[in-house]
Amino acid sequence: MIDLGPHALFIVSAYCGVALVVAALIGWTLLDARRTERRLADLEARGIRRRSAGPAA
Amino acid sequence: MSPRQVFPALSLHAQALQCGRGGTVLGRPVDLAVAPGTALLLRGPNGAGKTTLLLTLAGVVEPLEGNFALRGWDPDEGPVLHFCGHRNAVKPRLSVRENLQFWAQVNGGGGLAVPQALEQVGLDMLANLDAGYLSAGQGRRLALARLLVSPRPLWLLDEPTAALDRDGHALVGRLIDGQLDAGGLVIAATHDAIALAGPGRATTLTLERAP
Amino acid sequence: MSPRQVFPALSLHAQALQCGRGGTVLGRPVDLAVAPGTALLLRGPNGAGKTTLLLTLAGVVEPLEGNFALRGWDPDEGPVLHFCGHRNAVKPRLSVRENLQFWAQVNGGGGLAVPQALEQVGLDMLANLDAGYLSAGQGRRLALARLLVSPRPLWLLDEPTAALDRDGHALVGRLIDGQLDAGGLVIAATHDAIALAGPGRATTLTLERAP
Amino acid sequence: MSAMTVVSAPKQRWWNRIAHPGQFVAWTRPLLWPLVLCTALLFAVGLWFAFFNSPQDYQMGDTVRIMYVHVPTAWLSQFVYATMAVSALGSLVWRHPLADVAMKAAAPLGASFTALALFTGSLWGRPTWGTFWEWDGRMTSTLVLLFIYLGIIALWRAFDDQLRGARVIAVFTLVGAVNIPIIKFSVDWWSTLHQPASVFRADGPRMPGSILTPLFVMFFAFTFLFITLQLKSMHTEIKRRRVMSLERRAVQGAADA
Amino acid sequence: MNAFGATLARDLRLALRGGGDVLTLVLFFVIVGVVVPFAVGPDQALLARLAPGMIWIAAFLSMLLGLDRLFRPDHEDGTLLLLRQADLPLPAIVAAKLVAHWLLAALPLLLASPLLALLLSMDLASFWRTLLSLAVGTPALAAFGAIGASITVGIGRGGLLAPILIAPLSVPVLIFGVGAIPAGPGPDQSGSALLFLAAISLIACATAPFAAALAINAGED
Amino acid sequence: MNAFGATLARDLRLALRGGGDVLTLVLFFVIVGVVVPFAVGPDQALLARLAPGMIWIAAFLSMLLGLDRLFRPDHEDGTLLLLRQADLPLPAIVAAKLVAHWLLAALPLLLASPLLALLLSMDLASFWRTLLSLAVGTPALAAFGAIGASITVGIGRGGLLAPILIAPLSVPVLIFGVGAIPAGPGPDQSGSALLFLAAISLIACATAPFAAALAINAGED
Ligand code: HEM
Ligand SMILES: Nc1ncnc2c1ncn2[C@@H]1O[C@H](COP(=O)(O)OP(=O)(O)OP(=O)(O)O)[C@@H](O)[C@H]1O
Ligand SMILES: Nc1ncnc2c1ncn2[C@@H]1O[C@H](COP(=O)(O)OP(=O)(O)OP(=O)(O)O)[C@@H](O)[C@H]1O
Ligand SMILES: [Mg+2]
Ligand SMILES: [Mg+2]
Repeated sequence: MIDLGPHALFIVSAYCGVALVVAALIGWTLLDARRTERRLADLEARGIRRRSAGPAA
Repeated sequence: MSPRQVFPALSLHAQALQCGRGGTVLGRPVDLAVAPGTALLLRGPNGAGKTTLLLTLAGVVEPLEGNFALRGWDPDEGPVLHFCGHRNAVKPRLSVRENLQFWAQVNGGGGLAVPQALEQVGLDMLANLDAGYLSAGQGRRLALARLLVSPRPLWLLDEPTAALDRDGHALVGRLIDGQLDAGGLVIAATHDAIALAGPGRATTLTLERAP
Repeated sequence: MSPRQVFPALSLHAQALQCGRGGTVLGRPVDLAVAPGTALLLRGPNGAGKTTLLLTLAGVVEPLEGNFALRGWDPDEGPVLHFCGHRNAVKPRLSVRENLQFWAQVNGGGGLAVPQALEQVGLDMLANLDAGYLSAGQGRRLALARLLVSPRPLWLLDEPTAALDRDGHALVGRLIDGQLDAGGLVIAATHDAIALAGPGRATTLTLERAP
Repeated sequence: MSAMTVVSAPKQRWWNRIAHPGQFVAWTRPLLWPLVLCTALLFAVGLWFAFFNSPQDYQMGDTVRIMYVHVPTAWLSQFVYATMAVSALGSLVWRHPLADVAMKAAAPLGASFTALALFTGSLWGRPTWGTFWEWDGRMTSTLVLLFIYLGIIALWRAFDDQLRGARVIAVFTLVGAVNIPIIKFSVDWWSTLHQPASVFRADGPRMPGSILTPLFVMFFAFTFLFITLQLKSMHTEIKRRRVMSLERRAVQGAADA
Repeated sequence: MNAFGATLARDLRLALRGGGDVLTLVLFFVIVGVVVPFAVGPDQALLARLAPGMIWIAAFLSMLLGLDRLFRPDHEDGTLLLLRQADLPLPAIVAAKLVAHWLLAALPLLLASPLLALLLSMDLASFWRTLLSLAVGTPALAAFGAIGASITVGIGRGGLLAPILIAPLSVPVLIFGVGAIPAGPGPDQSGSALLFLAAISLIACATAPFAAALAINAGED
Repeated sequence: MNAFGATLARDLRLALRGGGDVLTLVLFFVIVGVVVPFAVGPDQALLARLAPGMIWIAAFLSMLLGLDRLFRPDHEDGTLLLLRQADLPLPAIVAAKLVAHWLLAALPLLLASPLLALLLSMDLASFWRTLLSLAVGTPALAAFGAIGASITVGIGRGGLLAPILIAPLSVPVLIFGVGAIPAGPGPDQSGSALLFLAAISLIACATAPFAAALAINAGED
């Protein structure tokens, strides 16, 4: 790693903060996707379909 | 009352109109055809979607599927309908007369004068009372008076007889008869019997709860 | 349902009770005597003072003249009555179940459990729905469910059948019958017919508008 | 038939079939992995440049390296809003469900990037200007932008009928879009009035290439990150709507049973 | 009287009969003037320098306070639903309500501002200037407020949301409003600020009724 | 859960539902802090000096904003009428609502105040002092607000009375609240101001539920 000079703390915390937020953003996006997919699968497993998909109600 | 044609011949048609709230489908699709001078009574259990159907016809709620059209009315002529819902739109702090006057001005008037309309619904003695003091039935009567001060061809009434006494039930019958005589259309959701002048004036549509 | 005495024998008596609003006298003075296990139905035209009489009995409006008393109830035992008025006291944003649960906790519970009460009034399927979405009749049913979760000897009902469908009318009859069976008292203002189990269970008092 | 108005449920027209939510998910799903790879690659290259292959600034020293995260996030904070505004237009004029979805998915992303721009900016400000926060025009207007984003997010959460909500929020987004330039302008004008414009600013064009390269790479990296996340969130949102309507049907189905 | 006038008259009448609302706003406005000297200390010169800003803040916040009353009562008792079927197009009705809102929420502040100026030891010249800038700028605040109120009216849980949405959008009004009051030495740009303020007010008032009507039609039921 | 807890929980739940309102309250408070520099100008020293007053005004305003929701919605949908027949005496229910009001309208402000302190360049010492004075003083504001709200509801159309009654009570709270924050040079009387503030809060919170219940019971329905 190169020497970041006297303000290393600021630089490192800036990059760390960005990394943290980006990671949280990605994590949240994936988590949300996973959760929604699970709920969808759950519902379909229970035999609930959309009108057009299922036999006429 | 003898029939007198006042409104242009107007009819309401709906094909496979599916109503719903917030994406929730309510009941089955309905087909409607309401001819000039006739009434349609909506019936059905609580939560069947009567209010929702009326709101859809009023253009407030979007239909989920299907469509409806009002034949014989040019949108440029101005608003075509009166909606009379569960909420009376009566302002406390204004007197009964001021309330009605406001609606006469905002809806364009052209019908009965305010004092006459109040007399019709039996509120003439209370014209100067603060409308916030009205009893439930009196508030309803004031809401009905609004229909009289500005004539419009289509009335959408949601439980017009709610909170009314026996006399009030007869009043609603008379008001609807008057509107039909003038060639107007009435669509009313109701749990009570509404007695109209002729037997063939009204058809009934019973909504069911979702299948 | 077989009669089973649950409440202490309680009766309501009023002598020359003159009700009024804001100093305005409404109708004539009334004398009341409601025995345990019986209902009193208030009838009369809009604005006759039915709601005012109920509010007077609930202790909210002060009588102008005369007095009334509840015999057989010690005020220290806590509140004696349920009031069910024109307004449903249903909170949007809380689910149907949460609404009822709140009232069970605040009024002390001791009656039906919340799910059972909801089933009684036909709302069990909507328990998780935001109560703000209820239709007019469904909201009324929720208000009636409140009477079931905390038993109280005296019910003051103001147009309990308002906005209810045919099924709902029967429900109100059943609820009142249950309360009378338990030895309670019911005073209900209504414009509709209410069918009770026995013919002698209810007396009717017709209020007139002020002369 | 003389005059009549037909009110009907919104129809899917032929030309927006590829933008039909279901179709959209189907044809954009294969794009996701390439986008992820692209983003990762760009970040790797960009970070390498940023730390190992770029010089110190003659005036700011190593703190110039903050720029490689600051400027891209600041740019995205505005770009995302523009995306939202275009979607809002689509949602109001064409009533397209996909526009609603895009609008909703972008809001939290935009808010995050704006927060990051503020965060990195104030960390940069401390060594260069000596304070974390200065009521400077750019900083201030970015802060205001953050509040607008948060307001939009709060609105989305407050509406539970998402269809109804979408059009209302679209109105607000567009009002905001018109207003943001005014805010920017007014804030610039305001701070120059009260305090001398003495703060140092590196002008883009005058930057040496050795700084520009990592800046551009990082810039594309963040933009691709946004596109990837936006696409994924849109897929999720489309699925969520399906879930919600199915759940409602489930409740109704139970009601008959 | 036509529909526009009727709506305007009704809103005014309702507010004046209820009484409290107008007074609350004025009281809040004046309270700001009472509290600030305590925070700043008895330094008259400083107070006078702060005064324009404080008056604008007070006006800004008071107008946020009254926002919820613009459409919500009408929504809750069903009036708004019927107004959508009125003879007059909804934007015109919104415009009438906007005028009423200004008369009820801003005009009293203008009338009360001499009191505030006194409390904050303002001199006469800058008081007049403040009054002018308030008169020119408050319509924009009212217009933005109407947009915020219309957006939140359909939300059952929306009460506090409108101020949040509107406050960031109103920042330029505040900046130009304060800028339109000449502040001591230095080059005087207050004239151009006043012009900008007037432009914002004009544009906001011209478009707000349409935006608000759009939001009401889309969100209310 | 008993009736007190149920009422408290219900009020909190109603306010927090959907998640939007926590964010909303905090945002509102912060926005007030953000808006002040626009009015006053970006002079850090001046801002720091104004900060305590501004924070108190922001707190007062937020609490005023929430006041209308204390009893009015319950009154309008008939809940308040039924609460008068509850198992719990009305003053206890009012007390529960008062606690909920403080938790919803004041606590978020305490939590958000560091942000505001940062934006207004406050130093650490006076920030702590501000936090303390807010914590001690806001209960009094909530209590006086509850009295005012109950009177408004009880009288029905008597909105006029509430602000008149509340203003003379709340202004001292604001003044002592600001006074409890040591302000630069001069003799420091902040200690005694804090004591006064605590005394006002105690008395107000002890009596407000009874006064408010009385006012509600006096209302006809
Ligand atoms: C919280 C503080 C700050 C905020 C909110 C902020 C915000 C912004 C914004 C909105 C842009 C424009 C991006 C674009 O559209 O291209 C920008 C660019 C830039 N900022 Fe910042 N900034 C902050 C602090 C700083 C500091 C402390 C410095 C350096 C000393 C700095 C240096 C730059 C540079 C070099 C650019 C790109 C060149 C240009 O567009 O002029 N910023 N910043
Ligand atoms: N946002 C929503 N999500 C889910 N269900 C909803 C929503 N809004 C309303 N509903 C449901 O839709 C139905 C509304 O029906 P509507 O008000 O049209 O009934 P109605 O026939 O008028 O009944 P009533 O006779 O009681 O007035 C109710 O069952 C209600 O629970
Ligand atoms: N403050 C007041 N001053 C004068 N009259 C009043 C006041 N408050 C109510 N009233 C009148 O008192 C009567 C109230 O009657 P109440 O509400 O008890 O009627 P009701 O029998 O319940 O009627 P409904 O069947 O319509 O519900 C109405 O005629 C109303 O106009
Ligand atoms: Mg209905
Ligand atoms: Mg009644």
